[in-house]
This record gives sequence, C-alpha cells and structure tokens, in this order.
Amino acid sequence: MKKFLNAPEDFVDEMLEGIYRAHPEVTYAADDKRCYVTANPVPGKVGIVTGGGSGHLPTFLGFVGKNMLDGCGVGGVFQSPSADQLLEVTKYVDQGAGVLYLYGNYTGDIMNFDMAGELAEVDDIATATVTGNDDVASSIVGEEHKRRGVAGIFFLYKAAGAAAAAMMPLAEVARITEKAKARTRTMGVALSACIVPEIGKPGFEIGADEMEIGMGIHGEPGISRKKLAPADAVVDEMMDRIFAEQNYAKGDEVAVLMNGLGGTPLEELYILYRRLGQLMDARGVKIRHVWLGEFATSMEMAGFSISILHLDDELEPLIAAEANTPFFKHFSN
Amino acid sequence: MKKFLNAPEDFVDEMLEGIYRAHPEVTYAADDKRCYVTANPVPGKVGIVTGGGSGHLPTFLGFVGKNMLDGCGVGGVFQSPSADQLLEVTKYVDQGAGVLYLYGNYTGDIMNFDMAGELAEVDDIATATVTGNDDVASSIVGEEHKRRGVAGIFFLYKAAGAAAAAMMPLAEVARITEKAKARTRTMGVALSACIVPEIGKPGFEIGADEMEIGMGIHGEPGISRKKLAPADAVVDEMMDRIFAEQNYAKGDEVAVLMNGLGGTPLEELYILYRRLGQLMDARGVKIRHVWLGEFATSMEMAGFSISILHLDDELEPLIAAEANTPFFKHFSN
Amino acid sequence: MKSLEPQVVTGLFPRLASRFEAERDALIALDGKVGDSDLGLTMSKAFVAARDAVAALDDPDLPTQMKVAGAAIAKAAPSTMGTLMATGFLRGSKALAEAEVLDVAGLAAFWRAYADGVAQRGKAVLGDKTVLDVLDPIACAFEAQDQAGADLEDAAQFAKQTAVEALEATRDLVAQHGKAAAFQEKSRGLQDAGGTVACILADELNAFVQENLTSV
Amino acid sequence: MKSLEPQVVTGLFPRLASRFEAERDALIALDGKVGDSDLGLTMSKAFVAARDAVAALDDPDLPTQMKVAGAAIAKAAPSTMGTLMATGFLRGSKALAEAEVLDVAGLAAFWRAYADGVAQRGKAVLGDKTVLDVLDPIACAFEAQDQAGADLEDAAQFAKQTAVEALEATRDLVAQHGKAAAFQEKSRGLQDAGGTVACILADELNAFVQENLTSV
Ligand SMILES: Nc1ncnc2c1ncn2[C@@H]1O[C@H](COP(=O)(O)OP(=O)(O)O)[C@@H](O)[C@H]1O
Ligand SMILES: Nc1ncnc2c1ncn2[C@@H]1O[C@H](COP(=O)(O)OP(=O)(O)O)[C@@H](O)[C@H]1O
Ligand SMILES: [Mg+2]
Ligand SMILES: [Mg+2]
Ligand SMILES: [Mg+2]
Ligand SMILES: [Mg+2]
Repeated sequence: MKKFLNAPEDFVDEMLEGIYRAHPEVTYAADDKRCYVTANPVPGKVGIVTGGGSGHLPTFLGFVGKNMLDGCGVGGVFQSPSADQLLEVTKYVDQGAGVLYLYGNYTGDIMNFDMAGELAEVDDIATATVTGNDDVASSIVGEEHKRRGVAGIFFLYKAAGAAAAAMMPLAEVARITEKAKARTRTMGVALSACIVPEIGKPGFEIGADEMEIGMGIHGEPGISRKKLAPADAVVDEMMDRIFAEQNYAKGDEVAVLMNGLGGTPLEELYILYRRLGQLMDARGVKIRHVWLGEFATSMEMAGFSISILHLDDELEPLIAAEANTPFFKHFSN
Repeated sequence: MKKFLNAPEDFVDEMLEGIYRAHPEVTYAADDKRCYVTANPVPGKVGIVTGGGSGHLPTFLGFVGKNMLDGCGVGGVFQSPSADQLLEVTKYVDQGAGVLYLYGNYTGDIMNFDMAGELAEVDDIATATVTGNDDVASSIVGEEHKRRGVAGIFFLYKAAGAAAAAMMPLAEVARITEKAKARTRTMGVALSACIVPEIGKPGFEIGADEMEIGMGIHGEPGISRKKLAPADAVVDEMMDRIFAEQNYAKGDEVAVLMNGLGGTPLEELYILYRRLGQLMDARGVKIRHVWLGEFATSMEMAGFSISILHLDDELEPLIAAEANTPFFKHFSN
Repeated sequence: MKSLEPQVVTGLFPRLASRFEAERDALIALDGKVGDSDLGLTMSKAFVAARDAVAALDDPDLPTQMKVAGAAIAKAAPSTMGTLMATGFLRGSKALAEAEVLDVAGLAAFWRAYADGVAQRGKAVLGDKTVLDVLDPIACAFEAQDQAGADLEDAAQFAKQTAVEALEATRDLVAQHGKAAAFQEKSRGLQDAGGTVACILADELNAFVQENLTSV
Repeated sequence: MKSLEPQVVTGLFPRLASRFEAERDALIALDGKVGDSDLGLTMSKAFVAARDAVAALDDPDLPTQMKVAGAAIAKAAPSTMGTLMATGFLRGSKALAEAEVLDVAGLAAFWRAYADGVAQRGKAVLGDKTVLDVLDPIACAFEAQDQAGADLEDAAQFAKQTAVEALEATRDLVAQHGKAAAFQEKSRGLQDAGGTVACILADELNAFVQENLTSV
C-alpha cells in the first residue's frame, strides 16, 4: 500500500486535523472533528448539511463554504457518519430556517440521516432531504430511486447553496434541489482500484488493459468491463447512455463536470472533454459552464466521470453564482 | 499504459483543444495552439511568459490569467517549446513594457528562451529572465544555480503576476521575482513513475515499498531511496533539508504549497500538512498562506512536494493578492 | 425454566467482540465480492465498542446492556450493517424492558423487535437478500420454541440451526439493497454478507447459552 | 580533390532520418538511464523533419540545406539535444556560406562551427560529459585531415573513428549538465547519450561519403 499515512486507523482524523489547520473558515461542532461546519453561519439562512464516507475529497466536506453548504458529517473511509454526528452538525448549522439534508443515495447514509432527522424534529428543527442519484449506470430508467449518487451532486450543492444564500425558504431550496437532481446525469469509468487504508489492499482486480464503464466510486460494478478503448470512443459510449435518457434539444444549455477519480491526470480530462465538446456541438447543445478536475474521487482510483446538468432559466444563475470554499472557488463572471 | 488518450502523438494538441474549448479566457497566437496566451492582455503591463514541457498540469499554462501570467510556450511532454513559439508568445503578450521570462531551470528551456529573447531583442522587445530553481534536492548549497525548478515556481508566478498587475516596470518585477526565488525552497518525494504517452512505459522502476526523496518531476534521481516511512517521518526528513538552509526565525511568516504529483490523493496531502504545521508551530513560524492540491504534477506519478516561501513585508501582499486563471482561483480576503 | 442472569449475559459481549475480530478478514473478503469490503472492519469495531461500553457499566440490567451496546455500535460503526445492528439492539432493549433474566420468551421478544427494527430502518422486506433474511428466521425460531415451551438450550440450538439454513438460503436470492444491489444477478449464488453476521450472532448466542446455563 | 555536389549531399538527410528512426528505442533506453527517456523520440522527430524540409527544396545549395535542416529541427524537437543540433546545423550553414561542393575543408569548417555553436548555446566546456565531447573531436579530426591534405573518404573515416573513441571516453566523465547532472557519480561508466547522437552523425556521414564519392 503506497500511501502517505501514519496509523491507518488515524487516516480520517489526521486528515481532518490538517484541514482545520489549513482552513480557518471551517471548524467543528460538539468537540467532534467529524462534525465539520462552516465557521461563519449566516443568520436566518436555510442550513445545508451533507455527509458521507471519507476518501472522496473534495467531496463531501470540500463544498462547505460561502454560497454552498454549511456542514458535513464526516464518516470513516467509505462509511457513513453516525446519526449522532449528523444531529450535532444539524443543531450547529440551523439558523432558525431549517436544514436541508443533501447527500448521496447510499443505504448507510440514508439510515443515519433519517435517524438524525427524526432526532432533529424532537429539537424542533425542520429538515428536508434530497439524495443525489445521478449515476446512470447504477440502475435502469424507471428505477432512478435506486441509483447511486456520484460526482453530479456537485451541481445540487451549487444550486442548493446559491438558493439558500438568496435566503429562499427551506421548501423552495428543496424544490430547486430536486429539480437540479432530476436534470443531472453522470456516467463514470474506472481503470484501477483504490485502497482503503485500514484494509490495505485493492478492493477489486482489473486487468492491465481493461476499463469498467459505470463503476461506482467504491468499486461497485458497472455496466461492462472491456478492453480500454481510445479516449474518444470511451466518451462516445458514456454519452450514448446519457443522451438516451436526457433529451437535449438544439439550443439547450448544459453545465458539465469532468471529474477525475484521483489517479487520472488532468491532461487526460481535457482530451476527454474535447470529445464531449464535439458531441455537444453536433447536437447544437451549448456548454454554458464547465468544471474540470477532481471533485468526487476514490482516493487513487484511475478513471473519470462526466456529469451533465440540463440547465433551465432558474438553475443557470444559481450554477453561475460565485462560491468560495476552502476546496472550491468560483468567480461569478 | 492505462491512459485515456487517442493517438499518443496527439496527446498535447488534443489536450490543448480541450483547454481552449473549456476556457475562453485563453487563446493562442500565431495560429499555433502551443503559443498559449491570455485573451485579455492588459495594455501597458509587463508581460510574463512561462513555458516548458507538458505533463505537469496545471503547471505551466494553468497560471496564465488575471494577476498571474500572460503567456506560455507549450512543449511536448517533458520537452521545451521551441524558440519560435516562445518568440510568438512574446510578441503577443508584449504591451510595450517588456516581457519577463519566468520558467524552470532546465537546459532545453533555457536554450530556447535564450534564443527567443535574442530574437525578441531584434524586434525591440525588452526581456528579462528569472529561472525557478527551488528544488533543494537537486544540488548542494553554493551550487543553487544548478538546481531544478519544481512546484515552488508557483510562488514566483504569484509574486511576479501581482507585481506586474500593479503596473510595476520590468526591472522591478524581475527584482521582486528574484527575491521570491531566493526565498523559495522545495523538497519532493516520489512513490511511483509516470508514463510519457509516446514512450508507453514507466521512466524508472521503484520497489513496491520504496520512496525516493528528492526525485525530480521527470523522474530525475533524488537524494535517497529507502523504505516508505510513516507520513510524519517523511515530512520530518524533508523539512530537515529545508530548515538546514533557510533560516526561519521565531515570528517569521511563510507561505506553503503542499503539492500532489498526480497520483497521491488529497487526503494524504492534508495528513502530511498536519505534520508540517506541527513543525512550524514548534519553531514559532506562522503559516500565513497555504495551498494544497495539484500544482505541478508528473501526470500519474504518486508523491508530493513541500514548497516554502519565506515571506517578507514586500512579498506577503503580492502572495495574498486575488488571482483568477482557468486553473487557479484565489479570493483575496 | 432455565434462564440467564444479567451478570452472566454481560459475558456475551466479549465473546461477540472476539468472534468478530476473528472473522474480520473473512467478512472483508465476503463483503468484497459484491460490496466495498468494509464489513469485517465495521463489525469488529462495532462489537469491540459494544463490549467496552457494556464492560464500563456497573451491574447493568438486561435492557440497559442492550441499549448501551446499541448506542455504542451506532457511534462506532455507522455503516449499513452497523446502523442496522445498532437499531436491532436498541429495539431489542425496549422489548426486554421488563425482563429480569434472559429466557426463551425474552429472546423471542428481543429478536422479533430486532428483526422488525432492521426491516423498518432498512426498508427491506423478506427475500431482498439482506440481513433480514436471517434475522427474521431467528426471531421465528425463538417464537416457535417459546410457544412449544422448549428449554433455553434447545431453543438456542434450534435458532442457530435455523440461522445456518436461512443463511444458506440467501444464496438463491438476488440483492435488492445496498452496494450489492448493483451486482444484480451476479449476487445470486453468494451468501449474503449481512446475513452472515446475523448467523454469527445466533451461533455465538447458542454457544454462550450452552456454556452458561443455570436453573432458576 | 574529391568532394560531393549539393544534389548528392541532400541524400544525407533521408539516411540520417532512417538511422535515427532505427535507433529510437536504443536512444530512449540510453537517455532513460540518467535522463528522461525522450532522446530517441526527439532525434527521430528532428531528423525526419530535417529530411522532409530539405526534400521540399528545389535544388538547394549547401548552406540552404543546412539552414533549412537546422530550422526544421529547432521546430520539431526543442529538447536539449534538438536545440543543440539545430544550433549546430544553423552555424554550420554559415560556415559553408561560400562552399559550392562539400570537401574536407568545408567539413572542417562545418564541424568547427557546429561544435562551437553547441558549446556556446549549451554553456558547456570540454569534459562536462556532453555531446560537445564528441563534436569537438570530430571537428578536430576534420581540421587535422584538412591540414594534412587527406582525401575526403579518409578524412570521413578518420573522423568517424575519432568519434567512436571520443564517445567511449565519455564513460570516464561525470555529467555536469542537463538531467544527467543530478546523477553525479552514477553517470560515470555510462556513455553520454548526446555524445552517442554525435557519433551516429559521424558514422552516417562516413558511410554516406564512402558510397557517394565523385571526383572533381
Ligand atoms: N436496506 C437494507 N436493509 C437491510 N439490510 C441491508 C440493506 N442494505 C444492505 N443491507 C445488508 O447490509 C449488508 C452490507 O453491509 P455493509 O457492508 O455495512 O454495507 P455498506 O458497506 O454499504 O455500508 C448486506 O449484505 C445486507 O445484508
Ligand atoms: N548544457 C549542455 N550543453 C551541451 N550538451 C548538453 C547540455 N545539457 C545536456 N547536454 C546533452 O544533452 C543530452 C541529453 O539530451 P536530451 O535528452 O535532449 O535532454 P533533455 O531531455 O533534458 O532535454 C546529454 O546526454 C548531453 O549530451
Ligand atoms: Mg490525482
Ligand atoms: Mg526531455
Ligand atoms: Mg460494505
Ligand atoms: Mg532527455
């Protein structure tokens, strides 16, 4: 296991110590480093709380900051935070306007957020929940509620964060986030496995010339494993799946997230994006916003994902809005 | 070779096509994609031109943008751009105030920048040159002029960019950049090799439990190859070298760049930074600015580097200044 | 009627902790087949935490033991199975609210509450290839033995045997929940990882009962 | 005095291109030992570009051939060696400004200008373990042969032999420049990669001369 770490069981907490040292804009609640919150809550604003397993930086905690999220329950590597921790984060971020729970559609997280929400209710904190389920590969059309949440949640964070920053009420923030969710699709492909520090060996095997299309960010199986194809062909195959279920008309606008899973160089993301741009050009679809880089990783896993948000007039300005977190900075013009 | 690409020989140009598609703030001169320039040159400002081999994104071209650089000659993977290309970039970015050449201390680049500078002079464009040589591991004290330039050039870009944006004259921008150079030190460590697309196999071998301290970003050998140690011990060993030659007094301030080489997850950078913070605390040195992430990579190479800029009253505000390039965004508050 | 005193029952927790530590790598491997390999880690953490939390109590009654164990598991291992096991112990604790000693009737009530709590929290139904497909048979086994007036040692033995068979039967199912669901048909033929944990619980409970029986 | 007509000399470039394409992997491996493995790529690109650029010319004189080759190399391969070889050809072109045919005197002037240009551009001196440690002996060899009034075929043969020996002698040196300098003492014992390129140039030039001699 070629990792820079001390004791594997300290991986998450030492990472958090580093983060708090580096970024005074964030802090933690309840004397528990895993209850990660903004140091500057905005009075009267709807709080947005996310959470999930570690090992995906900058997801999830990286989007806590100005115009984005307010808190994050930090789990062990690939594990949910506890209901207790989520409750503490909820209490800290609530500014009287209620709290939106916005996280990926995974059983462990759902159960813990549900439990936290039940406990928050006892404390008279209103919560609403939206779970990201953008991974097209993880279930068929009609069974979208079973789909995993992956990198596309970034767009939900961005829309929800901007809506909350505009002081919209909880129901409205939730409605907008649901809309962004319904219009977001992701396809991913992996070339190699990652290693959970406490386990010390790769979670799965994949041949030296193989790729797995549709693989999840914890190594969940995808749609097909086959020989690694040229970059353009990989993008074509992925986009076929997205085009098949999201109907982009000529003149429509989209936002794109080309996300590296951790081990894939940025150079390659641009080569892949070049092809995506060609495909969109051919359909007359305008890429209004694009981000390339590492947004939702699996530590050192090689691979990438393409997330597409089908914009509309309501979502576009929210996606365009300025944002400033320790891990994500966006100037608004 | 597990890479997303089409023909290996198109790697750089297709990457550039992707970049130009994604980022309208940059464009190219002389109808040559490798003559990368800002789309918004500032009249009367000293131009800053960098350049070097591809395969290090966001270095070098990623720092062309607002308050940073104005142009970049883009070479093949690990190869210099040509003198012709650098000349074209120079002509484009010159706004009458002359041009600073600011790049890493590598023979191929030096010769081509020198040739470009000689040709620019013929065209009545004044140039000055500063070459980054921050890599402590690459030569002994007293032979600093032989040292390689690595990630620490980021601080030189930042200082030079802010100085030029403040409309300082060429000599002054060069003086400040030289000062930043004299006060910047980097130590790196690598865990794995990267693959140049056109070569198709790793540039060197390294054992499954080995690290090489001081390795260069093209796989140049370092100071010692040994068994991978715990993260804290690795940082201690690296910082011993930097502390030995840069004298930080109690109360001094520094800027820190924790740079991933490409294959090392962000989580680990924070674990490493935690230790660095402890060492600085112990010396009473204040980390005034810190950036963590990928700034100068070697494609998929695993490893990281620590760069330290010893701040002073003149450099600090330049480092703090806002910057906005397609690859690097910094809010100034 | 045979039963176990609360002071005796506390001994169950060190036993579970040791067993799950011993099963760590096997559960990692099992979860690795159609999941994310963490089950061995989370279950050993969960039951070590439960052991330590219960050990810190001063002569606790049955519901307190179960509640403290559940809360400790929830904190230590908030994965799917950790959260479900925590829910099970917390619900089981309520079912034992009035129980002074642990007998067949108490175990029937405990496991019924445990299984129902898991079903509710996980929104799973029987046949979904989850831990529920072993937990529910365990509960049914104790209920049937209780109805039949069976002895504690026989009931525990029967429940364990039932769990083994129920676990075996999960092979024929296709996963509908969690990370395994993505594997669809490929999950058929494999025993469910969470069900394996339930089976271990029944196995250790039985072994524990056989070793510690006292008559009242 | 034997010499080569410009139309004949153009035939040197396809020859160099083929040779460097054939040496591609060997040069990659050589540069890989104490460098970044690119030398095989850059030299084959460089000389393919030179070949194509010269082939596109209509009956060029000697200085034009050399200038165009140098410019093509500078564009196609701006690595250390690419830039140095480009500089060499450009300087060599100037040295041949008045030459109508290629003879020993012309070759002496060409290689002297070539070697001096490389030394100046690379800021290297003899003994630094660079291409210069082979280029300078080649220039000296032609100069000596010219002084001695040697025939072209003998001079070319002698220069080639000199290059082989000079390359061998680079093994004893320690690299002072470029990526190899980082290896310090470890570079001792290895032949210099850039020097190998110079030796190939002398070797191909000699073979070419032997094949194409005409008398004037
Ligand atoms: N919704 C659910 N309800 C009940 N049990 C479930 C559910 N989802 C998964 N499980 C059980 O959890 C087991 C996997 O547990 P675990 O490894 O903790 O999951 P994860 O790693 O996804 O958090 C499965 O084998 C299955 O028995
Ligand atoms: N400053 C220099 N002057 C002359 N020759 C040099 C110099 N630096 C390196 N060389 C030669 O260049 C060779 C390496 O060339 P190349 O692989 O093109 O370098 P790089 O990959 O660093 O650009 C060395 O073997 C040496 O002969
Ligand atoms: Mg990476
Ligand atoms: Mg090179
Ligand atoms: Mg699991
Ligand atoms: Mg080289």
